[in-house]
Amino acid sequence: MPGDSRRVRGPEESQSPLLYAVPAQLPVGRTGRGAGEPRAVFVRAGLLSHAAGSAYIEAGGTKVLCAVSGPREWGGAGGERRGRLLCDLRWAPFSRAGAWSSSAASSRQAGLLLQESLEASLRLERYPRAELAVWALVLEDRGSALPAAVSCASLALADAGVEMYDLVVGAGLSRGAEGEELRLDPDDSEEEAGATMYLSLLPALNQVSGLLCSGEWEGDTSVAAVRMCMEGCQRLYPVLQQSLVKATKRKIPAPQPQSG
Amino acid sequence: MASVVLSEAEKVYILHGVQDDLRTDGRGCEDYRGIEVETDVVSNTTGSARVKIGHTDVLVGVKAEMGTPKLEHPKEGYLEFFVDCSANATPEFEGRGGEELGTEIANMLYKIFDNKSSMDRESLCILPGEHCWVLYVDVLLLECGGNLFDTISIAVKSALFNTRIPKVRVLEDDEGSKEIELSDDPYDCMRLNVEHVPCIVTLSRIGHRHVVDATLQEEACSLASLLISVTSKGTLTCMRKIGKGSLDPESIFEMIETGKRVAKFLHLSLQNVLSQEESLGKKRHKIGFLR
Amino acid sequence: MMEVAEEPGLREIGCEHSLLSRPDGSATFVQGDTSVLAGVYGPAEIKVSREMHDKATIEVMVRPKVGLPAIQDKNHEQLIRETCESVILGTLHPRTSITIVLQVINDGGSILSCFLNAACMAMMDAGLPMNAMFCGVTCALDDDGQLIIDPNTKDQKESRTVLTFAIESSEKKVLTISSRGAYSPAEVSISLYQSCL
Amino acid sequence: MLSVPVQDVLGEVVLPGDVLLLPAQAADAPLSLSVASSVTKRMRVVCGPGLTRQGEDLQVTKCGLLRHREPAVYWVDSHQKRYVPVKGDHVIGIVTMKSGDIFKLDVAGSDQASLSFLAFEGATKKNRPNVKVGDLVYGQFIVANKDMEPELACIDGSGKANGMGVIGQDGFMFKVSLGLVRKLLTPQNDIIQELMNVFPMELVIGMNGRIWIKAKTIQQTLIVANILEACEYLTTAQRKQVFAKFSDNVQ
Amino acid sequence: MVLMAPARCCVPGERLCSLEDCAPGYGTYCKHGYVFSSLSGYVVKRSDNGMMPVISVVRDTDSHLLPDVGATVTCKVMSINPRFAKVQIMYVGATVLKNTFRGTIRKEDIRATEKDKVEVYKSFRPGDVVVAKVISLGDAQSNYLLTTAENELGVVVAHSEAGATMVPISWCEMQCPKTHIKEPRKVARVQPEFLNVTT
Amino acid sequence: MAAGFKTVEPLEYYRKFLKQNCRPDGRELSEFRTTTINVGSITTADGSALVKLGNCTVMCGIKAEFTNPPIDAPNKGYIVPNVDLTPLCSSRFRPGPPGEEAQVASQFIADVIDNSQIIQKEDLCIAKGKLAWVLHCDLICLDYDGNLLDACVIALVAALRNVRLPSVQISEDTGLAQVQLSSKSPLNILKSPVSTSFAVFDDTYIIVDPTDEEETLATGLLSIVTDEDGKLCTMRKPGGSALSPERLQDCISRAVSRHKEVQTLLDEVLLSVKTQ
Repeated sequence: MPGDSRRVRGPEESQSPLLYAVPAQLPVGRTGRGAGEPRAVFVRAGLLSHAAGSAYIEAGGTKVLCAVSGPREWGGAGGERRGRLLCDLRWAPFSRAGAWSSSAASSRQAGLLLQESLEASLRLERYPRAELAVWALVLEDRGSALPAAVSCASLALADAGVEMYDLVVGAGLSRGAEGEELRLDPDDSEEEAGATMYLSLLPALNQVSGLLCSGEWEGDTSVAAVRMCMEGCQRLYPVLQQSLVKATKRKIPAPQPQSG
Repeated sequence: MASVVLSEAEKVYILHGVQDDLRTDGRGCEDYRGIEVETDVVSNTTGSARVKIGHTDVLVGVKAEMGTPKLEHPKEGYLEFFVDCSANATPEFEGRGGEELGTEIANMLYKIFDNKSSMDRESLCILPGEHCWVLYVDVLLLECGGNLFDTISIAVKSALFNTRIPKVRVLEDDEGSKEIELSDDPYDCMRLNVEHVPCIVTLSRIGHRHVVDATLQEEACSLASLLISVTSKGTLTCMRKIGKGSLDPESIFEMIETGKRVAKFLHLSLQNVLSQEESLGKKRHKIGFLR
Repeated sequence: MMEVAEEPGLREIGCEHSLLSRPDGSATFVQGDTSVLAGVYGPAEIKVSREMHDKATIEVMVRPKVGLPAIQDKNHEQLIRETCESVILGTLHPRTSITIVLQVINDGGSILSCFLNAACMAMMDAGLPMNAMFCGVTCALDDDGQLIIDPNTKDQKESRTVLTFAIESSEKKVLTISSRGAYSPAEVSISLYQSCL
Repeated sequence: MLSVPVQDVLGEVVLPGDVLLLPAQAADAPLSLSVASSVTKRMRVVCGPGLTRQGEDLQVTKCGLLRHREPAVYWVDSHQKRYVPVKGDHVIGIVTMKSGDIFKLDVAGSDQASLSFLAFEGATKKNRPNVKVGDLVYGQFIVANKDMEPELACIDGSGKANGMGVIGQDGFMFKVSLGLVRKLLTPQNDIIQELMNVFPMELVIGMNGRIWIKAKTIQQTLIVANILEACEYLTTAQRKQVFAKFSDNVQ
Repeated sequence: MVLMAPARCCVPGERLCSLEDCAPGYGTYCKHGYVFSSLSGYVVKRSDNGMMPVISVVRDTDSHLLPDVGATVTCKVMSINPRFAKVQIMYVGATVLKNTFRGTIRKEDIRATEKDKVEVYKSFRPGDVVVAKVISLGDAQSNYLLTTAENELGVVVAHSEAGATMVPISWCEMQCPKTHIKEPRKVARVQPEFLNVTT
Repeated sequence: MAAGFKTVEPLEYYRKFLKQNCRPDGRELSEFRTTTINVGSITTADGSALVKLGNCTVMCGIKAEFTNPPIDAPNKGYIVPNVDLTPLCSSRFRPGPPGEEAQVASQFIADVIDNSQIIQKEDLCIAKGKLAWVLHCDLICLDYDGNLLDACVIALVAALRNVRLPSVQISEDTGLAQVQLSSKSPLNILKSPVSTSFAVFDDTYIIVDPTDEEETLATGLLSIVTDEDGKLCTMRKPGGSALSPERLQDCISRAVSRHKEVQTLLDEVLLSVKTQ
């Protein structure tokens, strides 16, 4: 693997001690929050000094940091008038409870999902022949990292002063293997258990920009799940707005009311 | 997806056509193009199928090999998917071009099979923890005419239907070491139950309505489309929105309804085509080009 | 105080100029049984993406004797590149590239100082404008403080510390330092003084 | 700081980093050094290739032999293979590209030189010189400094070619080090004379280390090429001996 | 030009007002008859001489992140050749650009008078700081096309061979204070507010 | 127009400040930026630490795993450091495999670990020749603002002291490991090295803890790593303007004094984590 020759050499393969855990770790149920209750969220925008825009989100144990490098020059294949969005979503090697993995491959696919969710909200035609790059890093994955990354990336884009139709808010839910109860904002043990659904929404325009669900969905439980996800997004929206307003006030001095 | 560049006028033309439920090739919004399914086209595979929908042409080969079960599921076999977008589909897939689309489709296939009901994996297990059957599903994309996901999922289902895995007996000789004995009669083989294998239905949104089985031109003027994988019983095993645009919730619910309805009908017709071809047995005449 | 052993025996040093025809400057440098071959191309054509408008872009490539270049080679490349950049007058040849290729013939200890000396000789052979010369010196301190100049691989393994200096010819100041092992500040000045002799 | 007065190191090998103290000129003569070799009424020290100015003294930047020429011109004669274009140098260029009204030439430097089609003797808009890609052109640099792309011309100030232009076809061109070319082109050097009377031939020497030779037969051309390449390391005595050996077996 | 409401901070997607009240300005878009904000910044409502007030969202002084056609840009000359000079655009108007963009000044765009007798070497040298105006975004492979064909455009800061900052003495020459050598440049007639940059 | 002058003539701008022995952000030449350390923030890692040196932010996460020990040293475990410089922290880095600066930083950290003997590799061995720990130490730079090496070394030491490893026994019959996740024990940290970086400005001024701008404008960089008993573990000066031995000595003395500052800060933070 070429990567190896450019990193400090370690042992060929190594297993996570959790596989040999005695007594086996029992998956702890959802403690202390209702089915429809999302986890406590901490959001902060404009925290990195060098990036054009940046944002950091903590949903329960999941921590995601995102940076945007502002409209850059891009060759522009052919007479492409619209700007281009480039997304990269990466998991830190220590972010998952299981094995250590410097997994570069899965990040390309995750970046694709993130791009599809964000592209709908950006006014790319205002940036002809330029390229916007979003770099997201999951520091700790305690469940539903993808929706947290979507919200964090959209906040970072707004903080960078990119023209957007609306912020994009992400939410996820999971359903126990056999139980019918839908649980909003699942943590990592609930995520593996059964079916999961992730949705990203443009709250002001009420448009769904990203949707991904796996596992079995009987009858119209999928419709109920979509509605529940949209509610989750609407609940998170004011938190994002407030943190963005605070960041904008801190970053940009209010224009003095000029007279005449 | 392989894309074709349309001028604005052509897009508006298609848009208005779809508005009053009439598409450029005369189909309604929920009709499929002519689907040709043919199984057992490649000799040295355990199961193979070729499916052609309009101009889209896909060939799937399944190879069953003996492997060790995964650590997390010792009592089950598993499937491995590999999608190869060969350059003769479109020049775009030259070199590494087709790789990204290939991995995207492969991930989608992993997702739709990633549940209990769609595929009975326990039957693939020979010896829990030691030996199991691994089905390597190789998808080869011969021509791109739009609506890749549906074609590939139908081809995979037909190939799995056509798969014949030789029966295996485990002999316990004296000092306890297990020995696997393959039956020599070529016809004594195990068939997979594909009844619950899901198929993907792609609904592309054009203007205010959505269409099924979009051609390349229709895909070019659709900003967003919804992929739904539905089993014959109507349970939805995976759903994903792809494309640059966004969808409003109501149209998503409509699309799910249409998707399920179309899928039920698709499963029925596919099932009886396969069983009809199976019943012909030896004397069916081969139309595939590979003969 | 640490006293210095008898005259620290330097391994015999050999150097040969312009032995390769293709590069603009080439030299091989031998220290005991460590020998390195260096080739210099420059000032030559450069890709627009890497060109600097006010000075030459210097690039160093270290090729180990066997196998792919590893991280330690990349570390040496940076040390050598920065050392060369500080002596070469790059402003005289803006928007050009100067490439220095170092091939390890045999590594018998103190490889970094051999790299530095070979690079300096090859640059001189290529006639690149420089405002000073530099020479690489490696010295090792074993457990009881004995100082060995230009140690071979055996000395290096046994010794507690290995320090490599690049010392500039005009004012005998230190250009580059790279060290391995724990040592006290006093020992640094002793080894520095020794290597300047 | 190895600083040493200039006189006692003349003709010696100097290393980059050495600082040369200038002889104390008459106090009042302000020493303003300029790279351009223009001698005005006040005593000016001119430093050529291999030397740069550092405050009041000269600093050596290339290793080689320090040379001196009256009245106060110093330079270092160093061994170099890579040619750096200097204005006024005569060089041999290989035409690599023809684009619009200029030709691109490879002059073994860091970037390609350009040659306008009008820079030939008697060339006008309609009567263009027939220069094909791959031809050898002997020309002079009219623009050459570190900021600009070098420009060649095949006519001198008065519009005459005097020897410049496209070189004939079937000669042989080879590359030697710049030091040897300078040695051959020094006026009091007799290597060329001796060679001429041994083998009558056409000879073009470019300052960028390229030499083109066309003797009567291919065999003689190759002999001359090898002799010239060997000249770099032969002492004058050995060279005389080699010439003697050839001159008798040719008659 | 009177600014009515004290500056209110808004977020992309926030509904500002309906189309009847005011026209959408910079940083806004309209949908279903309402004006929405497309930037996070301060709402500024300007109504000039009683006409429909124009509502726009402003981030900092003039926050265009891309050099657009007609903008005055300041750039550094990277390389020159007989046909054009390649520059790196550092900032647009007064705002510093986070990432630099590549630009080209063609020979015929250097000077308004006697276009064909202009010499690129006599106008710019690598390392000079030049004020220019964007004339086009350029097509696929070439980058922004700039021009210095006005008196206020041209070289603002230049270094001489000796490295000192040169003083402009005429519209086509600059002199080095140390070696008194005159070097030909296409000099910009310096506006008063730019003057302190050169000291 | 000061901002304009800063981008047009950065070196001139800096020289004006250095003449008065201060820097644009108000610090003296030998003053460090405010250093904040946060330990144990990542629960999925066995040990983690976040260090902010002014704006330069580095997160170190350590994950311990099982592996069989190397053949040539059956009683030793592994410690594998890796520095990641992604485009997230600064737009000068390209996505893809580690670039030159990331590799050089990784090599520097690996040298610091070997030279300063932070931990004995023998402590990482569980069963001689059969099973050993491998500590994957991943240092990810979140915000690049100069002086990456100092921040990385502090982050590594803080994370190592925060590591809690579960106790492991090899069961005789199955020969497999048994891991008690409940009883966790810290690593035995012998030394805690601290790195100090200097930047040299046109051979005259030497400033401590350079920011990103100062690093690009400096004509030479020097990094010195010292440990508790004043010994120097690693010294690295990649070329640049030459330093006389005397100036080198006062850099070393500044490094020793810096070591005390960081040592007290680290002990405070670790104490506050234990008391929670």
